[in-house]
Amino acid sequence: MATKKFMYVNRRAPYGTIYAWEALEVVLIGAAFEQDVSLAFVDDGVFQLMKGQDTSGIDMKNFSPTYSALGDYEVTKIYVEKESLEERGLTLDDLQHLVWEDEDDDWAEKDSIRLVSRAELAEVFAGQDVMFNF
Amino acid sequence: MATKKFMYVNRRAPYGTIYAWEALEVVLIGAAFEQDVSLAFVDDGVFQLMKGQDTSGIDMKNFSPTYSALGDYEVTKIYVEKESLEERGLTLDDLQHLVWEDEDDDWAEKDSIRLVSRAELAEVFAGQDVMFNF
Amino acid sequence: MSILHIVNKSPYERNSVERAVEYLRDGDRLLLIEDAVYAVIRGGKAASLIDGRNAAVLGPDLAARGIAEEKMIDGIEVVDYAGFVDLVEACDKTQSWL
Amino acid sequence: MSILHIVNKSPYERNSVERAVEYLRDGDRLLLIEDAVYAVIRGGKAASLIDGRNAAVLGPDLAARGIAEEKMIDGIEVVDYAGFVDLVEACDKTQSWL
Amino acid sequence: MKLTIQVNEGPYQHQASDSAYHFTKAALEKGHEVFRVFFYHDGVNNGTRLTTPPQDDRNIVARWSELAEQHDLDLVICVAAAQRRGIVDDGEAERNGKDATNIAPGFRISGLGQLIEGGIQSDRLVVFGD
Amino acid sequence: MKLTIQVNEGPYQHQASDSAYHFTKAALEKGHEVFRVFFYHDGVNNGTRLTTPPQDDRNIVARWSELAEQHDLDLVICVAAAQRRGIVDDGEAERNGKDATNIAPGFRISGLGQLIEGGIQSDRLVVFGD
Repeated sequence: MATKKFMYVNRRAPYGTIYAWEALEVVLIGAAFEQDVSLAFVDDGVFQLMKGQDTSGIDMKNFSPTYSALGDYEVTKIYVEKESLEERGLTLDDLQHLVWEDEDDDWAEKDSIRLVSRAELAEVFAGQDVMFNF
Repeated sequence: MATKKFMYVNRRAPYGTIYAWEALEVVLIGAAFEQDVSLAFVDDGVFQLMKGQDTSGIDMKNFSPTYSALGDYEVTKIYVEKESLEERGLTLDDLQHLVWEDEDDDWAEKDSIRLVSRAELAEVFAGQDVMFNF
Repeated sequence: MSILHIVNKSPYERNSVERAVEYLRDGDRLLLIEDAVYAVIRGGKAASLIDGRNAAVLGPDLAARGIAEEKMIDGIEVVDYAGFVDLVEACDKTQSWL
Repeated sequence: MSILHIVNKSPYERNSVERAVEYLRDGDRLLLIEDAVYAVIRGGKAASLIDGRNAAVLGPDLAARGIAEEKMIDGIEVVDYAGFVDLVEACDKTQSWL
Repeated sequence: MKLTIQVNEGPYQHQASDSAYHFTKAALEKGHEVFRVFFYHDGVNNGTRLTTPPQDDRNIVARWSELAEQHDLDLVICVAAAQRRGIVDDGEAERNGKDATNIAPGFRISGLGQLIEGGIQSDRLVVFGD
Repeated sequence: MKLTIQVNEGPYQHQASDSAYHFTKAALEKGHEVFRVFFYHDGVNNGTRLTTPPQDDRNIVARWSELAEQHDLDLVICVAAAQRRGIVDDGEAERNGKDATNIAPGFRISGLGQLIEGGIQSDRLVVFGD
């Protein structure tokens, strides 16, 4: 069976609800299936990637370091919607710097995050086979 | 112990979630406790009172007739927020006509619904002892 | 490849109808179910979001909420659950704006 | 009688911060917890909703979400859970904008 | 067409499970194949046999069980989500030292890979949630 | 001050139960009286002993049970909401013909009147939900 293009769409903030974390669990498990995987962070989903999360005061598991492991799982296409970021007063500097190592390019470290406009992301969506929503 | 002023605040549409129905169950049980009870319908809560609800196609219990029984439970102060109604393209004619019978006035039938502005309802809230939220 | 955009939340409470419409491309369809059906009420502020977008709405959810046909804006296709299935088949994939 | 208005939803997803602020009267307080704390981010569109309204925000929820003090608009009181309890005591009642 | 259905919310609180049920039933009646119904997040709570809904209301859990029996449906509850929420079958009870089970007939507990497989094997994935 | 706390959502899916727990704990530490914690809607799912959360995460149900034991807290689960969602104690199991129970230590199932009473008897009602 041919490889499918999987898009995981993340539109929720972390911690207030569990969707962000349980969505990430699907991505990690899904990585073993060797499909063509992308993640999109839209609306409050962009908050998932905020730097400096410290959950000790609410006694919940801080799962934000897991995003930086996505590169090791060969999840290297991470789309962040520009309009959502700007509306929230954020820039890419507020988000974690996610990278992956390209084995076809002498293990050069490359950026995983692709800052795209709403219109561009809609076009990316159009090219997918399956959309996952949480 | 003195009677308390209870305000039940309804801000959710019916059927999409159960909050509207389970809130109404609290009001019905609470009626036996002889407190000074009011209900407020704000935001999507105004949709709870829409006329002509027919749930046969979604196989859920149609609880909208229960609102018309509130008068019999001596729940006679039902505040509907004007701004919420207008924003949704509705008028009082779209809502059920809720009434109660005034035993101090020869059982005259009186309107239960009080159409109030946001500012007026804020003032009503200020006069309450306990706010119930669902 | 075409997308069936499914929205189930009231446009007066959340931003999902608005966002789904912004992601709608030529050939895509928009389906309003559950509390999202409130978007079709004529004279409601949210109606402008979906007006002219060839939206479909789930009839059983409309009826449950007491929204009669004459309360609706024009140009909305009313479907039942079988029609929902047909829309899923007609588009290449679905995107639920939860 | 004064009200502590408690909001727990992101102002970018739902209308509850906006509505709570509209119901805020002299002597009332506004407390942002859980995902509502995103309203305090300087430069965010929602910040104007709460600017100058003497809002309080739950510190543990801020920290969890990575919102450092320098990212916040001015005039926001940061409280811990004990401070949350104090606010409940200081007001005559609470209203949770769920 | 071959379908996988995902349900993200529990019974009664949200309409998601109702909508998913009516959609699934309509798809089956039209002769489509339902590869799997995957219950994730609070959706796992659809699989408890301990509910006793009011007499005048629908029985959401029993309705899924009956549909599964009639059409040989594969109703899969995510194990990780189920452990957090307390949905337990015999195997889980033994593994985690629980003194009772609550899983309803027709449901089985399995891993997240079952959802991914649904995405790969099916023509459409349709998600119902909050 | 005397407090009643209402919890409208289940464990893990929403932060409501976490926030309610930390608030309740802080109130007790300050010497306030907690008249009752009332679990309504999906909040009743906080009262199942069948959960097995991951080792590196908090155990929401056990945390409530422990707080109840330490402070003699009254943790009340609404019976009508519990019947819809499948939270069962011995009495409910017998009444509704269920073959298992899942209620956690320190919780009891009772009627909605317990919430109303909380509103009457307490100085403040604080509601945590979605």
